[in-house]
Amino acid sequence: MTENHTEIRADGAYKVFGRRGAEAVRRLRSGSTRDEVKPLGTAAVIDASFEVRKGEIFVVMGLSGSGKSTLIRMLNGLWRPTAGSIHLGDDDLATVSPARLREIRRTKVSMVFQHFALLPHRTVLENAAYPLEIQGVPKEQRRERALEALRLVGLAGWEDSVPGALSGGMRQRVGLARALAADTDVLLMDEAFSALDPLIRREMQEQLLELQSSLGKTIVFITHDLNEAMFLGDRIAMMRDGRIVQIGTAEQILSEPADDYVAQFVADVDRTRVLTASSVMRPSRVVVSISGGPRLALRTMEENAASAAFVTDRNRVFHGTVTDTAVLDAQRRGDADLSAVVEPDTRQVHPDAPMSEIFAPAAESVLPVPVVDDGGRLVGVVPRVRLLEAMSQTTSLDATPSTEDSL
Amino acid sequence: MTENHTEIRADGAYKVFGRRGAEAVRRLRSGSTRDEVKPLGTAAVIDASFEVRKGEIFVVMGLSGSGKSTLIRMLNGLWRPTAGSIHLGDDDLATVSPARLREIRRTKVSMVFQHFALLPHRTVLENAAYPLEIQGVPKEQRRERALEALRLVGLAGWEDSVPGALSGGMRQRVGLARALAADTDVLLMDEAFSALDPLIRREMQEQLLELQSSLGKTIVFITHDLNEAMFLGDRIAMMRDGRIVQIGTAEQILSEPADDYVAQFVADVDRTRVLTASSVMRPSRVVVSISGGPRLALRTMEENAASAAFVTDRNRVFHGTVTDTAVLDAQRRGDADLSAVVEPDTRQVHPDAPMSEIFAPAAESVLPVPVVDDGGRLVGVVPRVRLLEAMSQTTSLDATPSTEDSL
Amino acid sequence: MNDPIIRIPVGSWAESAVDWLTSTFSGLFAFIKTVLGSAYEGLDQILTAPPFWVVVLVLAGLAWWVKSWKMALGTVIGLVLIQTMNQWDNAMHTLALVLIATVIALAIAVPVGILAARNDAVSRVIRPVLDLMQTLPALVYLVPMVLIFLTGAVPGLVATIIFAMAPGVRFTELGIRQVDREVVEAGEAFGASSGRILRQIQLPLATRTIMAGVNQVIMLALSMVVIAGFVGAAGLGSDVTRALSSINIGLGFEAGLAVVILAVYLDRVTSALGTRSAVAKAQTAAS
Amino acid sequence: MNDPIIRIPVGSWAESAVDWLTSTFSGLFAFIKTVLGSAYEGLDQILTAPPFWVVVLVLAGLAWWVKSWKMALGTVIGLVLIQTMNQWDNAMHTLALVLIATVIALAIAVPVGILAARNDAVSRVIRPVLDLMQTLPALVYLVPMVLIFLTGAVPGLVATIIFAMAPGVRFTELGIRQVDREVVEAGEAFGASSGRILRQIQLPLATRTIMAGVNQVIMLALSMVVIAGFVGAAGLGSDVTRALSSINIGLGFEAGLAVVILAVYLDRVTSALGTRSAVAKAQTAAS
Amino acid sequence: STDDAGSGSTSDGSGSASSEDETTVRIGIPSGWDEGIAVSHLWKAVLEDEGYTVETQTADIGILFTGLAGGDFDLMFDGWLPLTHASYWERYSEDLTDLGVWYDDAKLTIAVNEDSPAQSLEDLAAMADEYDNRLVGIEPGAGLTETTIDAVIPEYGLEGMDYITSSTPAMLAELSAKADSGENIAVTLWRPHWAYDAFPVRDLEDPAGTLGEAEEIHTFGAADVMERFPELSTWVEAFELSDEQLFELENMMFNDDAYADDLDGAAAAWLDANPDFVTDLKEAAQA
Ligand SMILES: Nc1ncnc2c1ncn2[C@@H]1O[C@H](COP(=O)(O)OP(=O)(O)OP(=O)(O)O)[C@@H](O)[C@H]1O
Ligand SMILES: Nc1ncnc2c1ncn2[C@@H]1O[C@H](COP(=O)(O)OP(=O)(O)OP(=O)(O)O)[C@@H](O)[C@H]1O
Ligand SMILES: [Mg+2]
Ligand SMILES: [Mg+2]
Repeated sequence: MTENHTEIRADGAYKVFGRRGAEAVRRLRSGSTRDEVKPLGTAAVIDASFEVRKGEIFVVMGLSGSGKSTLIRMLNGLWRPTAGSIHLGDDDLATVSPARLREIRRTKVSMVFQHFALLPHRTVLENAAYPLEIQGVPKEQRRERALEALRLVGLAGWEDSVPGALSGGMRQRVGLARALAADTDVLLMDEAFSALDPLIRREMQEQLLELQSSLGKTIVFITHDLNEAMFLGDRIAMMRDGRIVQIGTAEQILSEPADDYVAQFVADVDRTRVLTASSVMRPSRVVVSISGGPRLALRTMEENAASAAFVTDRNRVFHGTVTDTAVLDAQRRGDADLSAVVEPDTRQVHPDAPMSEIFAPAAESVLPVPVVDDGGRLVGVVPRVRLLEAMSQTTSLDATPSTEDSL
Repeated sequence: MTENHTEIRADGAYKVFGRRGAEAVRRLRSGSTRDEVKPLGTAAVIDASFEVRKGEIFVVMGLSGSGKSTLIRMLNGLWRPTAGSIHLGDDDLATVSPARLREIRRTKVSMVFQHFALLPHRTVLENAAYPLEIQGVPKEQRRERALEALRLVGLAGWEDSVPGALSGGMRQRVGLARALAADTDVLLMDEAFSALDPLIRREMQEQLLELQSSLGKTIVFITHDLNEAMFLGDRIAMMRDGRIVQIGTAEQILSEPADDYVAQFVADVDRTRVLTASSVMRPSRVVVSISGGPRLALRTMEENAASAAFVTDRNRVFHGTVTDTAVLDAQRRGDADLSAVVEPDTRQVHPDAPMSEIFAPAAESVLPVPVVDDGGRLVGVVPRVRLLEAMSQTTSLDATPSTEDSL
Repeated sequence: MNDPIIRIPVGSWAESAVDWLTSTFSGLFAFIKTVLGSAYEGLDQILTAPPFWVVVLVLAGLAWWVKSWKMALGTVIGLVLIQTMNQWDNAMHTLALVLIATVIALAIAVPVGILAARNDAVSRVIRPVLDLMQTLPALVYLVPMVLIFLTGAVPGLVATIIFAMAPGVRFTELGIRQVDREVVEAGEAFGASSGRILRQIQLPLATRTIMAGVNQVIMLALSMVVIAGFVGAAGLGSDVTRALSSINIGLGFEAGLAVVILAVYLDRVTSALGTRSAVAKAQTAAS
Repeated sequence: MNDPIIRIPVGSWAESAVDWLTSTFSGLFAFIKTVLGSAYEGLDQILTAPPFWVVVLVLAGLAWWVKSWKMALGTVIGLVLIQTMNQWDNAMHTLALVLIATVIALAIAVPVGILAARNDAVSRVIRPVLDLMQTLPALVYLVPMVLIFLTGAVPGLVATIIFAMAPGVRFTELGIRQVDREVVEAGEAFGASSGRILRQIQLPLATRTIMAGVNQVIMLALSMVVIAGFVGAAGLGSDVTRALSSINIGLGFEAGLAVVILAVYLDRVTSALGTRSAVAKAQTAAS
Repeated sequence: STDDAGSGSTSDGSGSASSEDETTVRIGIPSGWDEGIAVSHLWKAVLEDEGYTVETQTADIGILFTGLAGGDFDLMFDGWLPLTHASYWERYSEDLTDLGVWYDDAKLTIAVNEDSPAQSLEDLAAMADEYDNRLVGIEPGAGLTETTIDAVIPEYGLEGMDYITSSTPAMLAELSAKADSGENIAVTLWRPHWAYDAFPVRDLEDPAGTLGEAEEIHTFGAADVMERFPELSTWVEAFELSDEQLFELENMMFNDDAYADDLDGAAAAWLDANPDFVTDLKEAAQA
C-alpha cells in the first residue's frame, strides 16, 4: 500500500502512566518487561507500530487492561504518546499545533468513548448535535442530522430526555449517534457496542459496514466480542500487556495464531461465521468431464469407491452431479457424453460463504457440497466430515483426512 | 416447587419513573400501552411476576432500555416498585423496616452495578473489602477474603491502585470482586461481564457456575450475550418494553420462542453451545442385544440396510458396536452371543453434552454418535446429518428426517 | 512579652506606597469614582424614586418569574415588613450598593476563577491574594480609600467589592476543577476550542458550585453594609451604627432585619436561578 | 419619601425578646461564658506564653508535616515578619480566637450541613437562618451580647462563630449533595448504615467542597477580628481600630498584614489537609 | 496629597451648578458621637428652614476629617480640641477652617455608678476588686483611650486593673447591663453624654487633672467654606449651646420614645420649644 492510502500510522508509540514515563520507556526499549518498570509507572502501550488504511475497519482486541483504550486515545491526540509518533493523515499528532489538532478533530476524526462521556446537562438531541455545533453547522441542519443519527441508533422519540434518564445501552447509543453525526472520515470506537443487546448490535454492525463501504470511512474498533471482531474487522490487532502481538485478517488470526495467547483468545469464536467455504473445502477427487463419456466417468467413480461424481466441462465450469446408476444407464444407452444424465446441483456455495451457510446444503445429501466461484468453476468440495472437523475445536484445521467416503 | 425453595418472588411489580407513577400504573393495568402513558412517566417495568428458586441462575435478557436494570434494582430494594411487591426470602421489600433491609443487604444479597459504582477514593483492595467491612469482618480476614476475590477476577497485583487508574474491564472486575467477596446467598449481576475480554469472561462464567453448584448461590444475571445467557442460565427471562414476554430454559427459548421478537433475539446464538446431545439425538433404530445372537443381529442390520449396529444388554446398557462382517464371522464360528465381536465405542457422549462436543466424535466415523446416560444406557444416537441440520438455521429442529443412512 | 528584635517599618512603607498610588493613579481613581458613583446613583434612583409598592411589585414579580408565586408572596411580606419598620429608603440604598458591588465582584471573580482553574500557577498566585482581600480588615484600607475617593458610596462599594470577591473566585475555580475529566475530553475529542468547552461544558456543569460562590459573594457584600456606612455610604449601615451608639437594640434590630430580608430575597433568587440551570434540570429529570 | 403607613414595632419586640432571653437563660449564658472564656484563655496562654520563636517553630513544623519544607520556610518568614512589626502578641490573641471560633463553628456547621443535605425540609428551613447569621450585622447582636457576656473575648467569639458558620453549613450540604448518586447506592446495596455511608462515602467524596467551606469559615472568622475588638477581645483588631481613629495608615496596615499572614498560613494548612485527603490522592493518581 | 483629588472633585461640582453652591450644604455627621449627631440634625433643621438644601452623610469621625479636608463636606460639628481629636487636627489643620467653639464644657471623665464606693480616681486602684478589676474603655486609639493610657493609669497606679478597650457601644452596653444588675462598674466617658441622664452614674474626681481641662467642641468647615458660605459661616461661628440646651436636645433625640428614630422630628420639636434660638443666633452673628 502506498503512503497516501494510509490514514493512521503509529511508529513505536509508547504510553506510560506515571511521573517517570521517559525513564520507563528507556528501560522498556532496552529489554525490561512491563512488570519490571511498574515502579516507574504503568506501561499501557509498548512499542505500538501499525498502519490503518483508508476505508479499513481495524479491530483491536486483547485482554482487559492490555492497553486498547490507551492506544485509541492516542490516535486522536487525547493522550500524547510518551515516546514514538502517531500520524493521522499527514499530521504528526505529537508536533501538530493545538489549532490544527482541533481542526483535525472537528473535521477528520470522531470518537465513541468506552464510558460514553455524554454531556449530562444536555438532552439526547443536543448531545448528538454537539459535534455539528462545533463544526458550525447551521441549527436546522444540525437538528436534522442529529435526528437522523439518533434514528439510526434506534433512539427516535428520546430526543428530549437527558442522559441521566436513560438506560446504559441507550446512553451508549447516544455516544454512538454523536460520533456518527459528526460524519468524519475516521471513527474511533472504544467498545462502542458493548452495552447493546444482540438485535441492536447486529443492526449497528451492519450499519457500520454500510458506512465503511458506501462512504469509505476508516474505523478503528475496540471490541471484546470475537464474533464481532471477525465479522467487522478487515484486520485485527491482538494486544497483550501493552504490546501488539499479532495483526492479521480474521482467518489469519484464527488459523495461524501467533502464539498460544491468541489461540486461546479466539478459541471460543463461532467458527461458522468466520470460516468460509474456501477455507474448509478440499480438492474434489471425483470430477468427471461432461464430454468424457460414461465409461470414463464410471472408471473414475470406481477408483474412488464413490457412487456419484461432479460434472464439469473442460473449463472446470460446474454442471452438476451424476450418480453411478444414471451413468450406467447412459452407458447402456450408448450416450457419447453425460449431458443427458447430469443433474444440476442446487446446493452449490460460493467460496466466500461462511460455514454457517454450508450446513443446510450438507444436510440435504450425502454428497459433499460443491464450491463454485464467480466464474461458475468448481474450485473444491466440502465433505460433511470436513464440516464436522472444522467445528470440533480439538481437531486442528489441517488434520489428516478422515476415512469417510468423499468425492 | 414449594414456597420455601423460592428465593426471590416478584408479584405484579411496576416501576414508573416520573411524578405521576401511580396514575400511570392505573392506566397500564386498565390496558394502556407504555407509549400511551409516556406523558405520565417512563414505565420501565410493567407487571413483572416471576420466581427465582434457591440455587438457580436466572438470566434476564432484552433490548436495551427494556427495564432489566430497573428490575434488578428492585430486587434489593434500591428502587421501590411503584406497585406490586417483591419478596426476597420471606421479606417483602416494600414493607420491610429500613434496619431489616440493611441487614438483608449485608447478609443476603449483593450486587454488581452496570456502571460499576466503585468508591473512587478507595484502593482496589479497599473496594473489594467494602462489603466485609460493613459486615463487620475483622480486618485481617477481610483483607484475605478481598485478596482472594481479587485473585479470582484476575486482579492480583492491583490491590493498591485506585479505580481511576484502571481500564474499563478492570473496573468492572473490581465491582465483581466486591460482590463476590460479600459472599451472600443472592447475587444480582447487572451486565457484570460486559466489559470483559473472552478469556476472562469464560473464566468468570465458569467461576459463577462453580459458585452456584458448590455453594448453592442464587444468581440473577443480566446479559446481552446470548451464548452467555444460554450457557449460564437455568432459566432465562426475556423482557421487552418493560414486560417479561417469556421465561424458560435456554432450550425452550431457543426452540419455542414466545413470539417473533424472542425468536429474532436468539437467532444469532451459537447453537453448538446451547443445543445438547439430548436435543439433537434420535432414537437409534439399529440396536442389537448382546445376548441375542449373531443371526438376530444380522437380521436387524439388514432390515435397516445398515452395515453396523449398536450393542446393548437387556437393560439397554451400552456395550459398543458391531460391524456386519464381524457378526458374520461370529455366526460362522457359531457364537451364542456378540460379546466376542463387540467393540467398545469411545465416541459416546452424555445427553447433556453441548453440540460443540459432538462434532469431533462425529467426524471420527460414519457411524452416528451414541448418546449414553449416567447409568450407561444408550438413550439415542446423533447421526451426522442431525448435526448438520441443527447447525443450519434455516432448517427447524424438527425437520423431517433426511434420507441419509442412519442406524 | 515578645518584643521584636529588629523592627521592620512595614507600616511606613505602606504609607509611602499609598501616597505614591494616590498621586500616580489619580486619573484612574477619578475615573473609577465617576463610573462607580454614577452606576450607584443611577440604580439608587431607580430603586428609591418610585413609590415603594411599585418596587415591591417588581421584585415580587421577579421572584415569581424565577421560582413561584409562593416566593413572590414571601417577597411582598418581607419587603412590606421593611417598609413598616421605616427602613425602606435605607434598604433600597443598601440594595443598590450590594447589587452593584456583587455584579462588579462577579465580573472580576468569575474570569479570574476560570483562569485559576485552568492554570495551576495562576491558582497558586491568586490564593494568598484572595486571603488578603478577604481578611485584610476593611478599616485598614478604608482610610487610604477615603483619601482617594473621598466619602460616600464609592469607597464603600470598593471595600465591599474587595471583601466579597474572594468566594466568587474560589468557588468558580473549585467548580470547574470538579467537572468530570471525561466530559471535558469529549469536548476536546470533537475539536471544541477551550473557550467553547468552558462555556458549554465546564461552566454549566460547575453551575451549582459557582452559584454557591455567588451566594457567598452576595452574603459577604450584605455583611459589609455597616462598614460601608462607616465611610458614609447611605443605607442600613448608618442606622445600625446609630442604634449602637445609643444602645438602641430595637432600631439596630430593625435595620439588621431589613438587611436579612434583603439577604434572604437575594439568596432565594440566585439559588432559584441556579436550579433553573441546565444541569439542575437534568438532575431533577434523572431522579 | 416612602413613609410607612403602619409602623410595626419589630424593634421593641426584639428588645423585649432580648430582655426575656437575658433573664431566662442567664444560667446557660454563664455556662457558655465560662466554657468559651476558659477555652480561649487556655489556648491564648499556650500561644503567648512561650518565646515567640518556639511558637514559630511549632507552626512551621506543622506546615512541614502537612505539606513541605517550602511551606515551613514561608511560615517562618511570615511569622517573623509579624514579630518584627511588633504585632506578635496581638496576632497570637487573634489566632487563639480564630482557632476556637473555627473549631466550634465547624463542630456545629458540619453536622447541620449533613442534616440539610439529607433532608430537604431542614435545608429549606436552615437557609434563611444562615442568611440571617451571615448578614445580620454583628453590631446588632453584639450589644445584646455584651449585655449578656460583658466585654471581652466571649462576645467576640460568639459573634465570630455566628458570622463564620454559614459557609461551613452551606458547603457541607453542597458537597454531600454533589456526591455521585450511584456510589451512594453502592453503599446502600451492601447494607451500609446511613452513618457509614456518610463517613465512608459522602464525606470523603465531598472533602474538596467541604474544605473550601472550611477555608471560608476561617477567612470569615479572621475578617471578624475588628468586630471582636469592638467588644473588647484582645488581638489585631484593636490596633486596626486604633489606627483608624488616629488616621495612622502605617499601623493599620501592619496589623492588617498580620491578619493576612495568619490567613495565608491557615489557608495553606487547611488546603494541604484537603489535598492529603483520600479523594485528592485518588485523583492525583488517576491523572 | 489629598488636595488634588479633593479640589478636583469640588470644582467639578461647582462648575456644573454654581448657583446651588450657595444653597447646598453638605454636613458630615460623626457616627457614634451623639452630640455631633444632635447638633448636626439641629442645624439641618435650621438651614432647611432658611432655604438651604442640606445633604448629610454619616461616617466615622476619622473618615469625616479626611473627607472634610478633601472638600467632601462643608461642615462638621464635632471637633474636640485640644485633646480628643488632636491627631486629626494635626494632620489636616491646613485643609480645614475652624469655625469656632459651640460648647466649651466638654470633658473626658472616668465614671462609676452612683452607689459605688470610689469617689476619686485615687480610690480606684485600691478598690479595684469592687469593680471586678475592670475599667471599661472605648475604641482603642480614641483620644480618651490614649489619655487614659498615657496619663490616668500611670498617675493613679491603675496598671493592675484590666483596661478593656472595645468600642463606645460595647462600653455603653456594659454600663447598661451593670446598671441593671446593680453591680459596680468603672468606665471611661465624656461630657456631654446622654448616659449621664440614662444611667445612675457620676464622675470620679481627678485631683491630678490627668484627664485634662475641659474640652471645647469646635465646628470645622472645609478650607473654602467662608468664601462659599459667607452668611452661613457667620451663623456657625456665632453658634453656642448651653448644657441645658444640649441635654434637652440629646434627650429628645435619643431617650424620648416619641422621636424614637426620627432625629429630624426631634430637632424640629426642639426648635419649636426654643423659638428664640434662631433669632438669637442671627443676632449674635450680626454682632
Ligand atoms: N433514573 C431514571 N429516570 C428516568 N427514567 C429512567 C431512569 N432509569 C431508567 N429509566 C428509563 O427506564 C427504562 C428502562 O431502563 P433500564 O435501565 O432498566 O433498561 P435496561 O434494560 O437496563 O437497558 P440497558 O440494557 O440499556 O442497560 C428506559 O426507558 C430508561 O429511559
Ligand atoms: N488514567 C490512568 N492512570 C494510570 N493508569 C492508567 C490510566 N488509564 C489506564 N491505565 C492503565 O493502563 C493500562 C491499560 O489500560 P487501558 O484502559 O488502555 O486498557 P484496555 O485495554 O482499554 O482495557 P479494557 O478492555 O478493560 O477497557 C491498565 O493497566 C490501566 O491500569
Ligand atoms: Mg478500555
Ligand atoms: Mg441496564
